[in-house]
Amino acid sequence: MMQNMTYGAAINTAMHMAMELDPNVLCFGLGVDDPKHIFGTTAGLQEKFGEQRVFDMPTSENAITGVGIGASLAGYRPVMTHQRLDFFLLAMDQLVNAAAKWYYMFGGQVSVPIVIRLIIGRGWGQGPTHSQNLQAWFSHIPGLKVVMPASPADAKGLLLESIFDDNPVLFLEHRWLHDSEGLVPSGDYRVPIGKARIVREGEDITLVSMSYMTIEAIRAASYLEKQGISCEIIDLRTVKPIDWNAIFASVHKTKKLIVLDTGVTTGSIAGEIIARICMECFSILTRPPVRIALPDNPEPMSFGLTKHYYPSNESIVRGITSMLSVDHDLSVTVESPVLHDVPGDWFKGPF
Amino acid sequence: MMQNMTYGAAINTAMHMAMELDPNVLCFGLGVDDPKHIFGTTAGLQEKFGEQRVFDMPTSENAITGVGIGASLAGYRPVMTHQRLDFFLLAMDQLVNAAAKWYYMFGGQVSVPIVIRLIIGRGWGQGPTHSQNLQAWFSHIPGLKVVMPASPADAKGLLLESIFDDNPVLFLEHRWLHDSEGLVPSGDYRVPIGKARIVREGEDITLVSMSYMTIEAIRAASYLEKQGISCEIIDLRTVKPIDWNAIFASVHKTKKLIVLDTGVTTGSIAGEIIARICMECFSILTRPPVRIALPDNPEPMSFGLTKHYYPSNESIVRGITSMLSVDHDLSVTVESPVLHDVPGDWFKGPF
Amino acid sequence: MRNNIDIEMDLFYTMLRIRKVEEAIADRYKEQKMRTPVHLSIGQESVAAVVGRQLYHEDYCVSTHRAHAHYLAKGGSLQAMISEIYGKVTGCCRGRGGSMHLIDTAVGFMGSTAIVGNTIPIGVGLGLSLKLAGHGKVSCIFLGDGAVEEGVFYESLNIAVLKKLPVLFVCENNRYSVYSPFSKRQPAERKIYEIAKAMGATIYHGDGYDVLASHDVARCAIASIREGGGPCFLEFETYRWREHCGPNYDNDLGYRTENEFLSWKARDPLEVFRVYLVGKCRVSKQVIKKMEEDVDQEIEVAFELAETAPFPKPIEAVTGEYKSTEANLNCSTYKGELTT
Amino acid sequence: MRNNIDIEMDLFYTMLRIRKVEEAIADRYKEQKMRTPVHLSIGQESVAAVVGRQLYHEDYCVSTHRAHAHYLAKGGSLQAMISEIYGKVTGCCRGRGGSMHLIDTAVGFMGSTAIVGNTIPIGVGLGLSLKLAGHGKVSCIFLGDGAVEEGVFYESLNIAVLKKLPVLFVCENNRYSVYSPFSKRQPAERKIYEIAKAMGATIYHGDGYDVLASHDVARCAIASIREGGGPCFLEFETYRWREHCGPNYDNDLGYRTENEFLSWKARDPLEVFRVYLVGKCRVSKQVIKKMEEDVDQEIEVAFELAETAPFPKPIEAVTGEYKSTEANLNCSTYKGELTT
Ligand SMILES: Cc1ncc(C[n+]2csc(CCOP(=O)(O)OP(=O)(O)O)c2C)c(N)n1
Ligand SMILES: Cc1ncc(C[n+]2csc(CCOP(=O)(O)OP(=O)(O)O)c2C)c(N)n1
Ligand SMILES: [Mg+2]
Ligand SMILES: [Mg+2]
Repeated sequence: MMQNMTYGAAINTAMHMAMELDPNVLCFGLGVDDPKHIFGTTAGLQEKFGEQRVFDMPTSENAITGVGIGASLAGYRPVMTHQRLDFFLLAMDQLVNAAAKWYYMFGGQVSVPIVIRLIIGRGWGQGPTHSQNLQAWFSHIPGLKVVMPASPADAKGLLLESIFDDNPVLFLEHRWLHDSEGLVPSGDYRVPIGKARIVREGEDITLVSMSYMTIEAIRAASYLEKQGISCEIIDLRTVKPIDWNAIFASVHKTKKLIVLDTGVTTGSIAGEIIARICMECFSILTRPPVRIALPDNPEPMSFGLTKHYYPSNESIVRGITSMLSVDHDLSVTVESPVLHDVPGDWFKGPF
Repeated sequence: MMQNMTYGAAINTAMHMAMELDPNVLCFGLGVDDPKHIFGTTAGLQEKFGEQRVFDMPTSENAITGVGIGASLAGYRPVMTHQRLDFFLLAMDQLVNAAAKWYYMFGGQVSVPIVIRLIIGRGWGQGPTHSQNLQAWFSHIPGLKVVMPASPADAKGLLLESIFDDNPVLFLEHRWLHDSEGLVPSGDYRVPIGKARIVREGEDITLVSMSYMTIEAIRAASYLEKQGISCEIIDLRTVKPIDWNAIFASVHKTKKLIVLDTGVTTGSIAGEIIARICMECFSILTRPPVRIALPDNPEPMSFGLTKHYYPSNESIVRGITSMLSVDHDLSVTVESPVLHDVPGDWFKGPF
Repeated sequence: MRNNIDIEMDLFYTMLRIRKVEEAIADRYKEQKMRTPVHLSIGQESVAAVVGRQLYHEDYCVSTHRAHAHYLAKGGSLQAMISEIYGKVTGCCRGRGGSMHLIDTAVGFMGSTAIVGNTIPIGVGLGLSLKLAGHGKVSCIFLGDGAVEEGVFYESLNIAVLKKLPVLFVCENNRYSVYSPFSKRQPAERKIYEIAKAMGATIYHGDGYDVLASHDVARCAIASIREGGGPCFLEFETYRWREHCGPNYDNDLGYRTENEFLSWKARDPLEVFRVYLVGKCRVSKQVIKKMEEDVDQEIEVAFELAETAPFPKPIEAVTGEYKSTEANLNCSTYKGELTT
Repeated sequence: MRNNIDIEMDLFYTMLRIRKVEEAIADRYKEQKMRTPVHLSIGQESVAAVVGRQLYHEDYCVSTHRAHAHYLAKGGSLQAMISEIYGKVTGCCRGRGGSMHLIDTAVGFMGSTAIVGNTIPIGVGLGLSLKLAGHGKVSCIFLGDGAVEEGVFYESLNIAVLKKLPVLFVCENNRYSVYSPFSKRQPAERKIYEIAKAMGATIYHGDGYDVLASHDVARCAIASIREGGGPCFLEFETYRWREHCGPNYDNDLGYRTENEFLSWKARDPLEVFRVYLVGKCRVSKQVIKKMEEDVDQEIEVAFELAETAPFPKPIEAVTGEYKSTEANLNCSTYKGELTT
């Protein structure tokens, strides 16, 4: 059975299900039990599972990560949340020196089955310290898994899978996705970590994307379809480990590759994908691959600057048409919100 | 005038020179004034410049980074040191959310001219929490510069340049380089940030390397020369921003590219270079590019494991000969220390 | 020592001005032209005012996400702040930072950032620079009760105490961190200032709603720092009236009671002080009315300028990450489509 | 309550065994077969012994770079530890961690790591798990005086106090962090335990070289934790005899005086306790001699096994970063040349 729900509600459903399935699942982090419930994602959990399993924490990002690791060594499966990825920079020692390495470094005896939910992307004029997309950092660290669902169904399926995975998993939610809607399978629905999703089959070009960029990719592809260009969209869903076979197969078909990333360009996962495709499918590509990511600049706050900072579906359209050396008819407009700095016209701030 | 000295002594010379040139240069960090002086690099500084400018600090990586930032906002030029990069993971908030962004985020009014010296690479059985090479992390952050000198001369010239650069610079020293020797120009010798060095000209293949991997590259190239293969070695010296023109030029000449990295493979700077070369010199390369970096695994401690974990000059030789599809005569041995886990036979541990 | 009328008028003016600025922001926020999160200081003006009164432009100050009051009390430019919130090129960060990132180096306000605890060690580093220069100046760090949960607070305090730095820590304990009451984050009975004392700082604490007493506390602390007495830690009880982030009231959410709010509001330092000035000090209502009008006028102008100022040029979205040096010419990080 | 002779013999045995193990490592280090940094506990055995004596295998323990003593006192396998230092597959981490990373889950020793302060919150998380399970068990965290400078210590202590977790913090104050004396890092007169007290922990402090008094302290603290009294913080004065890292003495370096060292050595708890046992308790010298021989024999065997054990297979250098699940099959991170 499928149900229409938001991405935020899908996360909430997955949390309820996981906590019901396994009494060792814990949920904690700043504000998980507050009236806003992390954009609704933790609503009802404390009422249902009690203060022992669902609880607020002091503003101590490093220690609470360590607390999660400790609890997980004792058999619990903590799901931690940070309202912005940027705050989690305080916990890199626990993440990298402990969580990521514990299993390997201690000879494979104990693992750290922890899920760390991080909100990435932009809200609304959040500026340089509230909108970073550092998935490339996490994917560079051996021992971590990193998932970046784009759809409500994947959010549910990947969260459940992440919680029951025996390794530390970074679960990255783009702030502009929480209110997006989609059909979500009911019950204990799981999406395997490490498997991409072909969102749309196509012949002319492969677009590899992740998280919110998948939304922009779909907008661009729908628009280009009307122009007679057929795009294949691969939504990575997991960015570490990456589903290379899915990308290889698509590139073999289309022979052209554009990779989209929500992070800044240099050192991006998009770059990693282009590197690996060039190394392994060297003679396949007929055009130089392209990546579309954020410029190598801190994220500005101003309405007047974000427009030029964030790539949009139009950037993707331009990237594709220029790779294919075709003109496109700009009179057919890409469907987007009226203002560039909100996910939808309903968004009124402040956060 | 040139003088023969070790990499560690070259750093020491640069520190003395910088502190003499500018009374605003400070030097602090754990152990800078202790009897070992950070592998000799800070020797004599406190005696000469006093406890006000050269001082030990508590084990508080995050705060001391912030202290450095604060002092730099007031016009000082702090040079901070961490005995291992791994410890500096505690300071990512200060580095990324403050140092890297301050200049941009505050409208270009105040910059953070701080140098952060980090020791990377392996000592001797240091294991997973004492040998990380996270240059890819730093190079992914807009606003940071990252230098990784391989030779004593570059260590001196780049340290001086870094100290007088108005931006935050990560200065990464590979532990296996401190005792290596070379000729170093005397006086106020500077090496520009962002300029690579052609260590060796060659025709058949371009090797792009950094830091300690340049030593292995030179060993491999010397060996292959005897086999009639001519390698061009580009030592990046700065890994952010990268000297793309130097790489482009070399690749246009040799049409073949291998990139070496001291970090783990996925998400490495080596990958970034391969991606960009493939995007911008797409039709130039005649063979799929290759990267030689560490496997996506935490660094093991055991003598029995490090041998198989770290790529060596032999891995490079194999990479080159297989790209060029030539056999090589293994009877001509590559010159290396007797045991694989030390930089030279003189190294006896413990650190 | 009796506070003289100039000081008192000055304190009143500062509080009044902050209040009116914040209320103007709240009122106009719904126009959706300030497209950035705002954390208002309404209810907390007095702490900023009494501390700011004791600081010179040569002293340094850093702050948090909730920085408007501190910025204004330290002498920061109102026009530059409002323009910043509007994202305009005339803003104090040229529109790059927004409400949570304020700076005015001309008056020693060296920056506020939106990461809890982030500016604490930076303030200590500014203090280190003052100690090296040695002129009796002070580096002032504003922080909330939540910031005390960040380890960097202790690391920073230890360094300040160890090196006897001229640093003033001002903790505004407004009992909440977002929607989390104190007792969910720290043992209910424990006192923050007792920890700071055990760490070796000179401490003072007091009711932030008692303006004159708070002012005495700030004066003593800052005087002792200037004389080389080392760091002081001040904790003031205070209260935020509006929602954590945004322009509205939010007592309906249920994380705190309307009664609690009303009990603080009843003691509104601004109104109490107004009554005190008019009554005890015989300041004429005219004088105060004039002051209010001037402030209103100033605010009107600031908003007017902010609204009419241009946004920064598009190129600023993709440049400016490095301070320009020759190395920059060499820099080939990705600059976006704008530059190509 | 008088300590009975069994307990005393046990404490002596534990101290003796740690001392002899550490000395054996020091003696053989020059053979260059233990190719990893070692931080020896010689001089600090008593703290590990008195705390370890009060812990069961069901209790948890975490530790630091200087973990040998804690590991052994908690019941960790000597053979697995020595093999680990030799980098052998029979090591407690299969040779992946080395001296600084020890684990023996069978006895509740959940890990030591080489990053100062790193295991402190992890120990608190283990404490949280015990509280959730609710059986009167304890999570013990060993830390040095240097670790108190890391912010995570305060964050962790706050959480332990706030949530009344069954956590024992054992701070071994050996006055040095590498070559930095206490007064370069923390105000000389300030007491670590006073800070812990202000943070809300129950505290005890004492002379780590007084074995019986220290044992009483550990017993009281752990009993109170088991009864639900919340976290305790113990600080023991102690002293490291050898260099910070490595097998040698290093008083010649000049960061501490030979006299300081000698004054501690003169009070060697092991020798004092031996005299006490033979004298006051009339334990025969034979019994002790036999004990020493047994320990020597055990150590001999442990080194013998370590030396003869194989290194892990090469493939282990490039695999094992994930706990294997189906997702792993899917995993295509770079596996090195060995797997291709
Ligand atoms: C490191 C970090 N963690 C979490 C947050 C989210 N956050 C924003 S403001 C805030 C409240 C901080 O409380 P306090 O320090 O008391 O300041 P107040 O808002 O009460 O002025 C929090 C937790 C953040 N900005 N930074
Ligand atoms: C985060 C971090 N910073 C610095 C170091 C370097 N370091 C290794 S041991 C040590 C000393 C710590 O002192 P203390 O906690 O007192 O332990 P002791 O060595 O005295 O047992 C330091 C600073 C480290 N390992 N980790
Ligand atoms: Mg607060
Ligand atoms: Mg110590």
